[in-house]
Amino acid sequence: MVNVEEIRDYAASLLEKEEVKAVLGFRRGSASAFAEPCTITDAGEAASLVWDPTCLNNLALYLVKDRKQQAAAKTPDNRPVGIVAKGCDSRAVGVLLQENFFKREDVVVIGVSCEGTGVVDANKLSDKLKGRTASLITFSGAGDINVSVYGDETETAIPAREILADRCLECRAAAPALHDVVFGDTVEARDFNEPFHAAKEAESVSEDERWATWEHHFDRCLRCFACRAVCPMCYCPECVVDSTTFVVTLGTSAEEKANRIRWCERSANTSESAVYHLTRAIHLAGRCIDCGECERVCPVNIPLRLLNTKLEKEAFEMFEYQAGHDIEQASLLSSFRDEDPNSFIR
Amino acid sequence: MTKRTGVFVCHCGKNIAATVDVKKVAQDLAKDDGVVFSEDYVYMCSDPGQTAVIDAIKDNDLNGMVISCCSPTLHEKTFRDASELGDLYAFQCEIANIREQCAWVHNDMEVATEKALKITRASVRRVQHNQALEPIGVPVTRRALVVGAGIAGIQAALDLTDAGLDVILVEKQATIGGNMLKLSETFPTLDCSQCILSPKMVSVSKNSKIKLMTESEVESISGFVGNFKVKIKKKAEFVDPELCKLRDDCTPVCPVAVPNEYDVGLTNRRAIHIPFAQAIPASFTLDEEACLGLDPVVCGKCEEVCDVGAIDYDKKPTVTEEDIGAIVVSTGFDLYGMEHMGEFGGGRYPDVLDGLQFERLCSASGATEGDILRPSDHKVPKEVVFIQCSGSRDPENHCAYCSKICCMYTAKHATLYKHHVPDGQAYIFYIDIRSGGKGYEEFVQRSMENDGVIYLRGRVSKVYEKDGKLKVMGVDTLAGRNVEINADMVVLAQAMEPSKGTAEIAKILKIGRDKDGFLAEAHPKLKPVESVTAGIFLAGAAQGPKDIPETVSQAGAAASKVIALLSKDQLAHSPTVAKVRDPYCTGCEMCVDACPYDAIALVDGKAHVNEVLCEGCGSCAGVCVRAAIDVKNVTQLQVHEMISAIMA
Amino acid sequence: MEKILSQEKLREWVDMLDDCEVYAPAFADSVWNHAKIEAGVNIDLSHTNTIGSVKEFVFPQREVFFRFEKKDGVPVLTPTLPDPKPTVVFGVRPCDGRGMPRNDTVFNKEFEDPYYWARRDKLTLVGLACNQPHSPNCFCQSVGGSPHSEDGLDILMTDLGDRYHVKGVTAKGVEAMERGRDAFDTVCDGDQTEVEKIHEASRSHPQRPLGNLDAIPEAIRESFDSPLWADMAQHCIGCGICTFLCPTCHCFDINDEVTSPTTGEGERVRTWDNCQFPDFTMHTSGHNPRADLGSRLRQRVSHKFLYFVENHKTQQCTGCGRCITECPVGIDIVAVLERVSQ
Amino acid sequence: MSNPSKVTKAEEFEPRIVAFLCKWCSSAGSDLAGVSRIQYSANATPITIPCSGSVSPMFILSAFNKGADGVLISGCHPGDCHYMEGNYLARRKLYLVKELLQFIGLESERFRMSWVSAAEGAKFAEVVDEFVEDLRVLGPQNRLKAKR
Amino acid sequence: MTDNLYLPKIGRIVGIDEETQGARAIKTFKVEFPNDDGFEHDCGQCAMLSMFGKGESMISIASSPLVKEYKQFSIMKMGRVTSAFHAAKIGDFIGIRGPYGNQFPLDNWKGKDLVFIGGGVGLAPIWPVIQTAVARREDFGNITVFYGARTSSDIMYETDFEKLKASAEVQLSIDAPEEGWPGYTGFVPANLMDKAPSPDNAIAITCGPPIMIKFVIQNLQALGFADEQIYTTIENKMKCGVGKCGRCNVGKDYVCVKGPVYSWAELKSLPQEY
Repeated sequence: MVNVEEIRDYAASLLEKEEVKAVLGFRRGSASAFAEPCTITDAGEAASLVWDPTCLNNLALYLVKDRKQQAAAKTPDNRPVGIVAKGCDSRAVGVLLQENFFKREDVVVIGVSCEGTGVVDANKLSDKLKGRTASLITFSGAGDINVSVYGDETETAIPAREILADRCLECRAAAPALHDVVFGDTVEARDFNEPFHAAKEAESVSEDERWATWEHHFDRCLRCFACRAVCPMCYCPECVVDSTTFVVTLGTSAEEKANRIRWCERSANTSESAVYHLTRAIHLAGRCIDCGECERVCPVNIPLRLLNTKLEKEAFEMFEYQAGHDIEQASLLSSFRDEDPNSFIR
Repeated sequence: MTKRTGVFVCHCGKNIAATVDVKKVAQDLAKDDGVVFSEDYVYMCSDPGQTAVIDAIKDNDLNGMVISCCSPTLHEKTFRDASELGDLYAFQCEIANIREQCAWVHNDMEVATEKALKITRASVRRVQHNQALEPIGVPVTRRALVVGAGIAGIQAALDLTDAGLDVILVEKQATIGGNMLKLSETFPTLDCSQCILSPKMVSVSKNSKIKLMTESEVESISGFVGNFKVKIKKKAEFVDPELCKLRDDCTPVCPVAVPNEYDVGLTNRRAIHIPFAQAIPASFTLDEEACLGLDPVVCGKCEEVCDVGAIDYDKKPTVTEEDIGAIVVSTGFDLYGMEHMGEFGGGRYPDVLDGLQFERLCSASGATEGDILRPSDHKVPKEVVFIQCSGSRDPENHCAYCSKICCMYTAKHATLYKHHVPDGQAYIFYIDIRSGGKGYEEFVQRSMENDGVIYLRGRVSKVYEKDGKLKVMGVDTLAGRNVEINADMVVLAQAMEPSKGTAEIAKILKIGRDKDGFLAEAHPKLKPVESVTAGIFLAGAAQGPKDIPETVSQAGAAASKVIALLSKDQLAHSPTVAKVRDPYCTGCEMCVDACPYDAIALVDGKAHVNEVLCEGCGSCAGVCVRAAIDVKNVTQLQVHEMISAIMA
Repeated sequence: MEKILSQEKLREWVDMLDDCEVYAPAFADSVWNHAKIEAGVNIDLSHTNTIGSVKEFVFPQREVFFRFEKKDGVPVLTPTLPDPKPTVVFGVRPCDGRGMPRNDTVFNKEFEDPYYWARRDKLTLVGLACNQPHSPNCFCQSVGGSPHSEDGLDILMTDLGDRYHVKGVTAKGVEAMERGRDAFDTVCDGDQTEVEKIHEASRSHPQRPLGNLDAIPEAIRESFDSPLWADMAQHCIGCGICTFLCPTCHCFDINDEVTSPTTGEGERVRTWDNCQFPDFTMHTSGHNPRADLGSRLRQRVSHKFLYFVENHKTQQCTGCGRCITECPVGIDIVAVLERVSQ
Repeated sequence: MSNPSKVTKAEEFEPRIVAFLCKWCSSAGSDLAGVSRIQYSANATPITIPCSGSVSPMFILSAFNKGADGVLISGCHPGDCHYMEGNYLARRKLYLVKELLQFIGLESERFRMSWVSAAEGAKFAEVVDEFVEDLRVLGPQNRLKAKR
Repeated sequence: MTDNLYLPKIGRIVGIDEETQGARAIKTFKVEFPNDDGFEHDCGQCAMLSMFGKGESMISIASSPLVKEYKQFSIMKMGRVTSAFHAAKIGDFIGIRGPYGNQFPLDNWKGKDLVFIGGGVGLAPIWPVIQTAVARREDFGNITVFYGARTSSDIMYETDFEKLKASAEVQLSIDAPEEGWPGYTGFVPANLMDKAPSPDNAIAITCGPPIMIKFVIQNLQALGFADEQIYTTIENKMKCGVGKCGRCNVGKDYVCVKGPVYSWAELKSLPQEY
């Protein structure tokens, strides 16, 4: 059982000893019952850190943001940053290290094991509450999650597995493998779902049903780009599909600007959104560590995680590749084996 | 920059114009953005055609040119050179292939024209984003590798050294010389094969510029034209050629006897042996497979008797890596196996022989010292039947192609037979006689008129043994009757096929093979000695059936190609190499891992391309999720443009 | 006009609007959103606020302005003004209703937007008063609205448990009620007082406070150069959720979408865009007047609570709370205003 | 063998295929088909690229977005890549693309990959003809096509 | 139907002048309305120009309102649309809608001295004012035109400048020394200080690169010009041109409607977001 006090003390000591310039963690916010990200730079603030099943965010995103800010800064502050990381979050750090985005010494991973549970899935909760907002979400410790609804303060206990995020139910590494310190026990036997359960279910239906589903979803996409903005792996200076950040340096010629490839249009059509989402999926192949952020932040609840886990499933089953597990390995797409599948080719 | 693109659509006589409305293609493209010139012409590759290209560029101040014609493998260079004469950069000229990939494979004018338009339009959109590139200069290794030391390889090697080049001559067998060694006399002059080959073999062994590696094979190759790195594996050299005094003390004591490949199995040899008296290198050699086991405990007799101590069972195979500028592949042929010729009793009856075996019977250096005797009972055969096209020109059961030399060597065999056995009778079953070549036809006529060889036009249906004779059942289509001959010996003019291992070497060197398994030339007419891979050339029967003079001339041709290539102190390396867009690169190293040539490395956290090592394969561009790397003139933008041009 | 409509008659009324496209809230994909009502489907008005606001009906995410093509070298333009069926949207929350007049102002002014008005003129909004706030992030009253505001609505319905009180606010609304005449009953005094009681009760629920609205513009103006903005935007991911879901955000982009590069055919298209995207204000030169997240958060807040007030004497925010509830990292415009006001 | 000329446009749907051919094997193979005058469907328009390994998934998505009924990618047989490894990289990458496209319900027949060597002119023709046949059965590709 | 404000009129390019070469090349285009549906404009106003398939770009109208037969635009090659313009030929068709934005209050300046200070392509927006002022010469006092370019070959409207000298004082400058250059060598603000025009009853109108404007205004203030006597124009990314799309929004203003012309007094009240 994770004792949040330990996390606070550790964070505080890191700041006191000036081993880090800041610690990325979670705190209670004003906006909802879910925890919100925070960046504490003063040991005193450590007391505000929380840890519970509402700590959804993958804070590795802010490691990326910090690196980018420092790279752009006139006087960069490249001191290490501490980060409270779940199993999946630590794998994100792993991929970023594998891709040389920063160095191991730049980050202090304060690992937290999800132990027997994980985090709450806002959509599953919303289904339970038929769209009403939870005002309080707490972990009972007895495999239940207590929820009370805004406007009706009575607490109801919901079995954890009913509202835990799919990725947590399918998680095989609830304890961060990559860490400087880890709190909570490594729980091996998690009698939840088999790996890739949701993706397997999604692919089990007929082709037409699959398309019906995804047409429905692509059609609803708002192109708010929250999925991309929240993804720690989407750190490209300029996205190849419908970027909202353009790389323009003094050396950028008018031709280069004029010739930016428009693989898809800004229009939120089924077709254009399909190109956008499929590109994201394939560009995350072997890089997605299943933190589920893309799916969580989607305002219209497109099950984006499925696209990524489908590919991670193939990577695992066909190529024995797991994203974020080995910092030294060559990336999925830039390596191959003679025994890779060949039968699909004429 | 304002795009000023020119388009030429070639009729290629009727080759393209017959199925593609070339005028329409040219006219439609004239309307496209940036196209300021678009015309069709009957033969673009002709002199007036090329002049038209040059003029069009100058008159219209073009900054891009598309020639819509045949495959770029044929005339890309032609038109890029022409473009340069028009003061356009060669790499601003692109070829649209509307012949091989359109006109020749479709027959509906409307449909083919539509497709030709798309193909050409795609090239136009591509060329409009081409950079004006200039070739990259790379140093050359002035050293050639010749694979296979038959007459072709020997000739090529000697020619190369005449030009002052160093040569590595690799031969799988224990001696050089190849199939020609086995021949007795050669048509049409009937001069002795060994008498003309041996001097060349000796000059190879005496030539300081030739590094001869027998019992060796090419294991792997890397690099590119002018700068190959080749790994060569040499079998363990159990007998040291330097020490061996050729005293032949060893063979008598060797307990193992195996068929002698040099005599095509007509005689046996020992495990330790010398291929034949005049072998080069002149040394005994130990057949690892046949030997009882390289282990003194088991046998070790030869080592005991060799008082110069030339034998060492502990020798291991060696692999050496050599820097090579260019390669000649001359791996020769084998005869189509007798076991396939069941209907003719091939492989079943000792007196049914293939052409090479008969050569050994006729040869003074052969088992019978030149007396033609039946292998079965060493009697002189009185009636000999020669069957041509045995295994050739028979798509259903055997090889589809004509082996080209059988007509001539069969006539030679029959003639030689008559010279050895004047009272004997030679019959030749043939489909037709192909005797193109200096003095060839006369030679065939002589065999009929002077030596009374009986030519029977027709096929043999069956050969079987009956009371000590070989019954040959055939038809004489001219006389229109069945023929039945009781022969003492039957000689099958077996088809030629690529030597065993041709497939492997082709794979290792990444050169193509044709449908019959012979090495593929880059172009059937215009590049007969070039392989599809730059810097690798072909000589001899490995490329297709041919006789000695042809082989020798092709070897000379290949050699001169290599000489021309290596005479430059720098080679032009294609400038269509990968280019990193620095601001987009995050240094994730995916391209570094993907690059097959180790041409990419991180420099200050960004990918950096070594242009000389880069072959422009685009594996890097294929894996970069940020599109931060591109192959020049095949950029993602250009492919995007081509896709939209096609789908428009 | 005021009427009473019993729960079970609602469907009857809707069916009488058969020449209109009728939308009502439906719960799908774990959210409430507007859904087209096909005949026979029952309507569930137990909804919290829909994820998308009603602005989508007048300002769709994609609007084709015109098609262009080349005829013998000369461009030919074909405008594509929409001509929608009359559209009735049920269950519109008063906060969304209040967004509409603000959008009207933007798309009217001296430059009238024909595409907007082609849709707007055919749109009838049937509101549903909020008997209690459905989210802790509701703050309609704090921005001068109310849970039963009629502003921008054509009809306001109030849930009386077994029946609805239905009030025609505009001519359009009254007309819609006329068409469903037979479904309605007349209002008796009891109903009237009950409605008032419910409305009063709904106002009494605590909401996120904004303090003195009138003081906010000045507070923002003074905080322009304050480090507060960067600090409050520290965890902003720069996505478009807050603005895309906002009932009053109206910023857009215009692009040419080429369908055939060879014939030069294509469409000029308006799509939603928003001030939180880095490229929104970026000049082609690369210079970006609002280069960082702080300045972009400041722009969003300033536009709603300062600039719009300066130009139109009212906030461009109706307190629907979507931007707070849906923000992936908990950025809370009310909290932001609180800090700015301090 | 289905040459479009054999049918009038009216009665049969003509699929539009974008075919990415590697320069060394498949493009040479289709050249050989030409030299051998093997007749095959004109529905596939070739784009010659250096190597199947240089194919970006974007090419495929873009082709479907622009209305391709089928996308063919053809390279050298495993072990025969002119660039040694390109086709192995392509195989892994395009396997994932294929899986992804199937996952979202694009008809699996629409994306095809083949190994065609410089000596396999006949095979190239077969691959194209088979593809065209299969696509005829499927009809037009409307799932990923931009609707404008 | 009310006229569709997003629907461009068709224009035809009837003249192209290459003003400057290089990476930031400038070309000046004369545009006619083949359908005779042209519009009137005032000094300082802009128009939204289309290259169909590429998009739109807001460009200030560089010809004087007095010129009716065509409109003139000087366009620097920057991105998608402007590159398309630079690739265009005489006779090509474009889209054009407008006029947009406010104007220089020329009528309020009767009897005053006018000091124009332009740099690079920044001459274009103030050029129509210069032309009009010269055409109504008697309405104004001294007219001085400061203009600076990187090199002598980068000077815009060269021939027109010759004509201009008849009715106005022209002060040309180039950044770096050149053989036989008659004018001033150095940056525009320095040239301004060098000639030191009097602020009395004068109006200064400046446009150019942001950095130039910054120093010109400092120097004008040093010369005694009041904020109300200084006018300039600002540019921001624009898409709709009619105050809706939000891009050009600075403070309470949509520059496309309230701008681009501002007195320094007005500009100071706006946030520095341009």
